[in-house]
Amino acid sequence: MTEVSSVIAFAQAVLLLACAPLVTGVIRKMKAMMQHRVGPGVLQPYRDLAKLFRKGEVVSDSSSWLFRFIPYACASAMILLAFMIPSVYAEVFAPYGDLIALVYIFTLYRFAMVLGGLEGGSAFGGMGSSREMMMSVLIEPSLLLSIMAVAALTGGGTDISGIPALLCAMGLSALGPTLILAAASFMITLVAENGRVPFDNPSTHLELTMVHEAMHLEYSGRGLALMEYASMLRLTLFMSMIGTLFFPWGIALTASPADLLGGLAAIAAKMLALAFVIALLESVKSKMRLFRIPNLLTVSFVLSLLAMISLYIL
Amino acid sequence: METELALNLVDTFAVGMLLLSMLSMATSRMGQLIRYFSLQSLLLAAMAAVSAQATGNTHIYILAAVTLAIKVVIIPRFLRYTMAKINVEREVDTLVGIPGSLLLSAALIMAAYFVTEPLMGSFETLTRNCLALSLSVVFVGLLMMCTRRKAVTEAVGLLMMENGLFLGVMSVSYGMPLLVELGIFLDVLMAVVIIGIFAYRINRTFNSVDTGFLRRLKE
Amino acid sequence: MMLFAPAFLGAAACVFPRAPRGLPLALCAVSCIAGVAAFPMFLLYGDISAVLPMPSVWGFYGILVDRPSAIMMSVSSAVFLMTVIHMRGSGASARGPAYTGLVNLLFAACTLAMCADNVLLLLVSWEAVSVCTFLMASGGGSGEAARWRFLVITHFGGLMIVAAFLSMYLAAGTPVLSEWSGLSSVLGPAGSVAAAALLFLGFGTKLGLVPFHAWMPDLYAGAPTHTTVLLTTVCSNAAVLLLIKGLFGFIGDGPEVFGLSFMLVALSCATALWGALESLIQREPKRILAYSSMENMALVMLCVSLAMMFGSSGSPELSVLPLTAAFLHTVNHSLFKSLMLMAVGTAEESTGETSIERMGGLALRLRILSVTALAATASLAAIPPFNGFASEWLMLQSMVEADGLAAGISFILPFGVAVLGICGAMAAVSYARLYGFMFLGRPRSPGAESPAPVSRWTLAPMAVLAAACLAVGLLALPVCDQISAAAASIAGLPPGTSYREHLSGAFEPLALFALGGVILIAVAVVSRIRRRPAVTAGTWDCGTPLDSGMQYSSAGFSQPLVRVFHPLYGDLTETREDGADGGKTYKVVFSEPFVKDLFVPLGRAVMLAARAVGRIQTGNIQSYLAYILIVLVSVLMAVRLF
Amino acid sequence: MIPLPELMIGASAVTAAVCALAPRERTISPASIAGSAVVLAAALAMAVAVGTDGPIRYGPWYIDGLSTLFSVTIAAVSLAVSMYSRGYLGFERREGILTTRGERYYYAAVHSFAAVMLLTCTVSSLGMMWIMIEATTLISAFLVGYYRNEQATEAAWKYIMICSVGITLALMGLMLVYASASGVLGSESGALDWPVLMAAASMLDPELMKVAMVFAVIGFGTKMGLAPMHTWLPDAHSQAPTPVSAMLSAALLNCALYAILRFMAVSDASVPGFSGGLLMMFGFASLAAAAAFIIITRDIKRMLAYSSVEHMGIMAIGFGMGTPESVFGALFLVVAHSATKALLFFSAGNAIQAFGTRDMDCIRGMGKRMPFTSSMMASGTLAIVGMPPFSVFVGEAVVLYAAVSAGLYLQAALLAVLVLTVFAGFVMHVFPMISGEPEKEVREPGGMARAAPMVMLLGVSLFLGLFMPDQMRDWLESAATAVLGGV
Repeated sequence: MTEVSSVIAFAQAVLLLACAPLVTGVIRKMKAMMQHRVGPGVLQPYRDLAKLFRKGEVVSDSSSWLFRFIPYACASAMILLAFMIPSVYAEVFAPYGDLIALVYIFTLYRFAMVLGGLEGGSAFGGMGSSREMMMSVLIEPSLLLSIMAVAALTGGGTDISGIPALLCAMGLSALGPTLILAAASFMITLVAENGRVPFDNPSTHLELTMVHEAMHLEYSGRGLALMEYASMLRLTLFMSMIGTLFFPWGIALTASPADLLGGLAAIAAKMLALAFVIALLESVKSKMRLFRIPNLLTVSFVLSLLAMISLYIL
Repeated sequence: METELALNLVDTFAVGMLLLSMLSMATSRMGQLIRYFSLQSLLLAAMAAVSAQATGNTHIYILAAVTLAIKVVIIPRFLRYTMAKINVEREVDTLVGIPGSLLLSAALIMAAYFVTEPLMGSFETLTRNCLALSLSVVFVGLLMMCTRRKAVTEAVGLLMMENGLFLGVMSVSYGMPLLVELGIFLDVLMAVVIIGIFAYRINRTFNSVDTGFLRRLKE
Repeated sequence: MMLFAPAFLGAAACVFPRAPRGLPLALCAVSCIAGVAAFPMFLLYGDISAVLPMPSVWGFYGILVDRPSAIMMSVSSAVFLMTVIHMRGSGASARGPAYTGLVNLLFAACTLAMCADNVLLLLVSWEAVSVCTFLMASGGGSGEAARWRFLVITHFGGLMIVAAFLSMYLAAGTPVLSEWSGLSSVLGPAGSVAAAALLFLGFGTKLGLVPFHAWMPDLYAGAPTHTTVLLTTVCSNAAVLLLIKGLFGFIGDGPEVFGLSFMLVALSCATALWGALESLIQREPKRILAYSSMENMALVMLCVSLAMMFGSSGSPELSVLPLTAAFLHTVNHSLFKSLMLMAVGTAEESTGETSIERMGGLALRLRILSVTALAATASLAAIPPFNGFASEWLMLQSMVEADGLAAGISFILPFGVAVLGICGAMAAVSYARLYGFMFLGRPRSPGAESPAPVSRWTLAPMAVLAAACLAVGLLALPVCDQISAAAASIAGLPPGTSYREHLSGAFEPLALFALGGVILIAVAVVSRIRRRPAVTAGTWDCGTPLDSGMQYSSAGFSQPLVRVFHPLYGDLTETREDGADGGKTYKVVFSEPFVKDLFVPLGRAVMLAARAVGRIQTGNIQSYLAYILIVLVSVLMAVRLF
Repeated sequence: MIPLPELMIGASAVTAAVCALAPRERTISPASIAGSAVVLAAALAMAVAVGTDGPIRYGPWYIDGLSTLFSVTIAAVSLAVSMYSRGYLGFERREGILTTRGERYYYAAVHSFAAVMLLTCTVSSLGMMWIMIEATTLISAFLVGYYRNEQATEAAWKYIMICSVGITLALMGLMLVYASASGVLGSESGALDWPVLMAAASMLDPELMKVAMVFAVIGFGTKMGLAPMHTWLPDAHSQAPTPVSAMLSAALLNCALYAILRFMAVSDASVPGFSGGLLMMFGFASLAAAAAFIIITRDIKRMLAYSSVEHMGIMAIGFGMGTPESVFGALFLVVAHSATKALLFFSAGNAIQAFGTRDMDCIRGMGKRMPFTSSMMASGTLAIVGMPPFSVFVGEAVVLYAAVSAGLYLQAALLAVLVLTVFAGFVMHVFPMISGEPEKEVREPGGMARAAPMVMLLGVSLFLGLFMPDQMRDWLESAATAVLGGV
C-alpha cells in the first residue's frame, strides 16, 4: 500500500483511539434521555479518565509484578487492534491484519483481565474472573465463527483489509442469510463481550451482579484509567467491526477526499445507530440471572454455526 | 493250523479280553479285579502265540512269552504284594457306581466301533474288528481310571489300557520291531513298579490309598 | 554417524550402576547435544544414514535421518537436554543410577524410534520407549495403579502398531522403511484402511486418544516430574512423527481411507473436547496438564486426520498445510508443555504442596519462576504472540482451506472451527485457573507462604524454554518453511510445495507484534509521565479482614462452567454432612467416567471369566483323566463325522 | 570322525554315574557342571557337523537340524540347571533339608533325565523315541516327588498317572502308523525309522493316519502340556525343586513337542493340514486356559507353569499354520522360551528361598532387598510376555506375521488379544512383588553359581532378540524344512 493510504489508515486508527470515550459517553447520554434523565455530558468519560490519570495508585499487598503489568498489556492490545480494524477507509495500518489474530488478541485481553482479577486474592476478583471465563467459553467460538463466516462469504480469506472491499463489490447479493445470521450472532457477542445489559451492568458495583467491574475492583489511578480506556476502546472496536466487516457499505474504498468524507459520515452514522440500539436494549431489558446467560450465548453460538453452514447448504 | 481257525481264535480271544475288562468294571473286589487282569493278560499271550503261529513271524512268540512272564505272573504278584503291604480294604470304591460305569463303557464300545468303522477296509489283516476291540479295551481301561478311586485300581486300569493296546499291536500289525516291543514291556514293568512305590508313599503320607484325598493342589 | 555415538554410549553407561553419580546424566547431556546437532548436520550434509553389519531376523538394522526425523530429533533432544539440566538442578539425580540410566535408555530409544530405517528396529525401540517410561514412572502412591493401566494400554497399542507394521512389511516385502511408499495399492482398500486405523489407534494410546487416555491423569499425578515431562514431550514427538510417516509416507492417503478419515476427525474432536472439559475440574496441576496434553495431542491428530481427508478427497497438495500445523503444534507442545511441567514440578518441590487449592501467591515469592510459568501458560492458552497461538492459527488456516474443497468436505470447516474455538476457550479458562491459583492471590498454605528457594540450575533451562516459546511464536513463518518442507517430503509432494500458497490472507506475526511492542512501550512511557509512586495497601475487604478461606477457591472458579456442562461430567457426588461442631461440609467429587464405566467393569469381567475357567483345575485326578477321555472320544467322533 | 551322538549321550550317562558314586561329596556338583559342559560341547559340535555336512544317519541315530536344535537347547538348559543347582542345593543343605545321599540321588536323576531327553531327540526310530519319552516320565517322577511331603507326592502321582495315560494313547497312534506303514513297506523293514517312514509317507492310508494323529497329538500333547490335558503341569512344576521345574518346563515339554513334530511331518505327507488343524485347535485352547489361570493363580511357580502352557500353545499354533515363516517363528520360540523360562524359574527360586513362600501375595519389596534377583525377574518377565528387545517378542512377532501373511486375520487377532491378557496378568502379579515394602527381613541368596547361569540366559535371550546371525537362520531353516517334511 502506498504512503498516502498508510497515512490515512494511521489517521483513522488515531481517530478511533480518540473517539472511544466519546462513544461511551454518547451511549450513556442516549440511555439517560430514554430514561428521562438529563445525564452527564457526552464528554464525561474524558473527564473521568483525566481525573483517574491524575490520581495516585494504590495496589494490594498481595499482588505481584503481574498486577502492575496487566493494564499496559490490556491497553496496548486494544490499541493494536485499533490499528488492525478499518473504520473510515478500507485499509489498515497494521501490517497484514488477520482475522484470526484479531480474535486471539481479544482473548489475550480477556486472559490478562482475568489474571488481574485473581491477583487481589479477594472474593470479588475471583468471582468476576470465573464468570467472565464462563462467558468466554461460549463467546470466543461464536466470535470466531461469525467472523470466519463473513470471511468465507467473501472468499477473500482471513485478510481483514480485503473484506470490506469484497463485500461492497458483491453489492446487495451479499445480504444473504449468512451475513444476517453472522451479524446477529456478532451483535449478541458484542453485547456480552462488552459486559452490557442483559449480560452485565457496567454502571453497577453490586457484588452479585457484576462481572467486569469485579475484575477492575483492585485497580486505581492510572491502572484503572488504562483498564477503563481499554474497555471503552473495545466497545468502539466492536461497533466499528460491525460497521466495516458486516455492513461495510459506504466505507471509503479509495483514498480520494470525497470517498473519505463519505466514509467518515457512514461510520459515524453506523456508530450512532448502534449506540442507539445498545442504549435501547439497556433501557428496556433488565439484567439476566447469571445461569441464564449461557442460554443466550448458546443461541449466538448456534446462530454463527448456522451462518457458516448456510454458506455451504444454500 | 490254517488261518480260519486262527481267525476265529484271535477273534474269540479279543472278545474275551473285552469281556474281561467289562467284568472288571463290574466287580467290586480288588482281588477279583487283579485276577481278571491276569486272565486278560493270559488271553493276550495266547492270542500272541496264535497270531505268531498263523503269520509265521516268530518274534511274536518272544512277545507272548514276555507277556506271560510279566503281565500274567509278575505284575499281579507285585500288585497283591503292594496291597498286602499297605493293607487296603478289599472294596473297590467307585465314583459312578457299577451300573453307571457299565452303561458308560457300553457307550464307549459303540463309539470305538463307530470310529474305527471306516478303517476296517484298510487292512488285509486276519481280523477286521480287532482294532475296534482293542480301542474299546483302551477306552474301558481309561474309564476305569476315571471312575475308580483307589491307587491300585488306577494302576490296573492303566495296565488294561496297555493290554488293549497290545491286542491292537498283535492283531492289526503283527507286532512291532522286537527291540521296540521289549523296550515297551520294560517301560510297562518300570511304570508298574514306580506306581507301586508311589502308592506306598501315598499310603504312608495320607494313611489311605484313596486318591480322592489328593485334592490339595488346585486353583 | 559419529553424531550418534554419544547417544548410545550414554545409554550404555547406565548399565554400570557403579559409575559415579552424575556421570550418566552428563553422558546423557552429551548425547542430547549430539541429537540437537542432527538438524544442522542434515542441513549441511543432507540425509545421514548408517547400517549395523549384524543382521536381525528382518534385515539389517539401519538408521536414516531425513528432514522430518532431523527436525523432530533436534527439538526433542533440545527439550531432553533442558530436562536433564533441570534434573541436575532439582536433585532428581538422587533418584539413583537406575533412574538416570533409564533416562539414557529412553533417550536412545526415542532417538532410534525417530530415525529407524528398519521395521524391527522401529518396533523394538518403540516398545523400549514404553517399557522405559513405565519403569521410570514408579512414583509410588496413586501412580501405582495407573502404571499397570498405562503399561497394559500402551502394550495394547503396541500390539496394534506391531500388527499394522507387520501388514505393511508384508505388503512392502522389504524391511527397509525408506523404501516403503504408497503401500495402499498393495494392501488393497480394506487392508490399507485397517492398517491406517491400527496405526492411528495404536499411537493414539500413547497420545491419550479417547478412551485410551484412562492412564494419563493418574500417571502424570503419580510419576516423577521429569518422567512426565519426557513422556509427554519426547515420546509424543516420536509418536506423532511415526504416525505421520506411517499414514502418509508408507500407506499413502489414497481415496480408500476417505471414510476412515471422517471417523478419525470425529474421534479427535471428541478427545480434544473431553480433555478440555476434564481439565476444568482437576485439582492437581499435573492432572490439569495431563488433560491438556490429551487435548493438544488431539488437536494434532485432528490436523493429521484432516490431512488424510484432504489427500483422500483427491487434492493431496492441500494436505501440506494441516500436516505443517500438526508438526508445528507438536514442536510447540513439546516446548511449552515441558516448560509448564517443570515449573509445576519446581513449585510443588519448593512448596511441598500438590493441590492448587493449597498454593497461591507464588508470583510474589518466586518471581522468575512465575515469569517463565506465565510464558508457558500463555503459550498453552494460545495467547499471542506466544507459539501456541502460531500453531492454532495455522490449524485454523487449514480449516479455512477446506473451503476450497468439494461441498461434502467443506462441512468440516464450521465444525472444526467450532471445536477449535471451544477447546481454545476452555483451555484458556483452565490455564488461567491453573496459573491464577498457583501463582496469584494470597498463599493458601504454610508451604506456599514460605516456599524453598529455587536453584539456578533449575531456572536456567526454564528460562531458555520460555525464550524458545516466544521466539517460535514470533518467527512462526520461517520455522514453518522448514517444517512444511519436511511435511511435503513425507507426503510425497514435489519438494517445491510450500504451505504458503495455501494460506488465505497474509499474516506476518513478527511485524504485527513488533508494532504491538512499540505500542506497549509507548503506553508504558506515557503513563510513566509525572507518576506518583504507588502506595501499597491491603486488598479491599469491605471492612472485614480477609482470611485465606475467603479467597475464591479453584473449585468455585470452575463451578459456573461445571453448571453449564453438568451432564458431561462424571457423577459429581455432593455430600453435605454435619461436622462435630454442627458445621456443614460440602465437597464435589469428580470421577473419570471412562475409568469408572469402561475399564473397571472390563477388568471385573475378565476376572470373572478367568475364575469360571479356573474351575476346571479341580485338583481331582479322576476328573483330569475324564478330560482326556472326553477330548479323545469327541475329537475321534468329529474326525469320523467330518 | 568322532561319534558325536554316542559321545554326547555317554558323557551325560557317565556324569550321572559319577554323581551317584563319586567318592567325596564335594566333587559331586563340580563333576555335574563339568559333565553337562562336555555334553553341551558335544551337542554344539554335532550341530556344526550337521550344519556343514547334512544329517547324521547311522546305527540307531537320525540327527538333522531339528534334532540338533532341540538337543542343543536341552543340553544348554541342563548345564544352566546344574550350575544353578549348586547354589540352590547348597542353601537347602545349610537349611538342613538335604542330605548327601539326597544330593547324589538328585544329580544322578537330573543327568539321567537329561540323557534320556537327548536320546529322544536323536534316535531315528519313532518306537525308540516313544520309549525314551516314557522313560523321561518315569525318571522325572522321582524328581517331582523329591521332597516327600504330601503335596510333592500328590503332584508326582498325578504326573505319572496322567502322563502314562497320555503316553499310552500316543503308543496307540504309533501302532496305527506302524500298521499302515508295514502295510506299505511290509514288516521287518525298519518301518518305524523316521527317514524310511518319510519316504513312504505319501502312500500311507489317510483315514488311518487321521486317527493315528488324533492319538499322537492328544497323547504327546498331554506330556507337552496342551490344554485340557495340561492338568498335571502346574502341580508338577510347583512341587519339584526349582531347578527341576526349570528343566521340566524348558526341556521336557520340548521333547514332547519334538515327538509331535516328527509325527506331524509323516502325516502331513498323506493328509496335509489335518494335524496342523488339530494343533491350532489345542494351541488356542491352551492359550485361553493359560491366560485365565495366570490371572487367578497366586503361586509363582504355578504361574510360570501356566505361562509354559501358554507358550506351548503359541508354538502349537505356529506349527499348526504350517507355513515356512510360522514354523520358523515357532522353532525360534522354542529356543527363546527355554532360555527365558529357565531364567524366570531361577529368579523365582531365589525369591522363594529368600522369602520361604511361593505365595506371590506374601512376596513384597524385592526391589529393595534383592536388587539382582529382582532385576533379573523384571527383565525375564518383560521377556516372557513378549516385550522387545527380548527373543520371545521376535518369535511371537514372526508367528503373527506368518498368520497375517497366511490370511488368518481372525486367528492373528485372537492370538494378540490372548497374549495381551496374559501380559496383563503377568505384570499384575510380578511387579508388585518387586515394588512395595518387604514385611520381613530377607537377604539375597548370592553366589556365582546362581548368578552366572541367569546372566548367561538373559544374554542369550537378549542377543537372540536383537540379532539373527546367518548361521542361526540357516540352522532354524534346516529345522523348519525337517518339520515341513524334508528328509
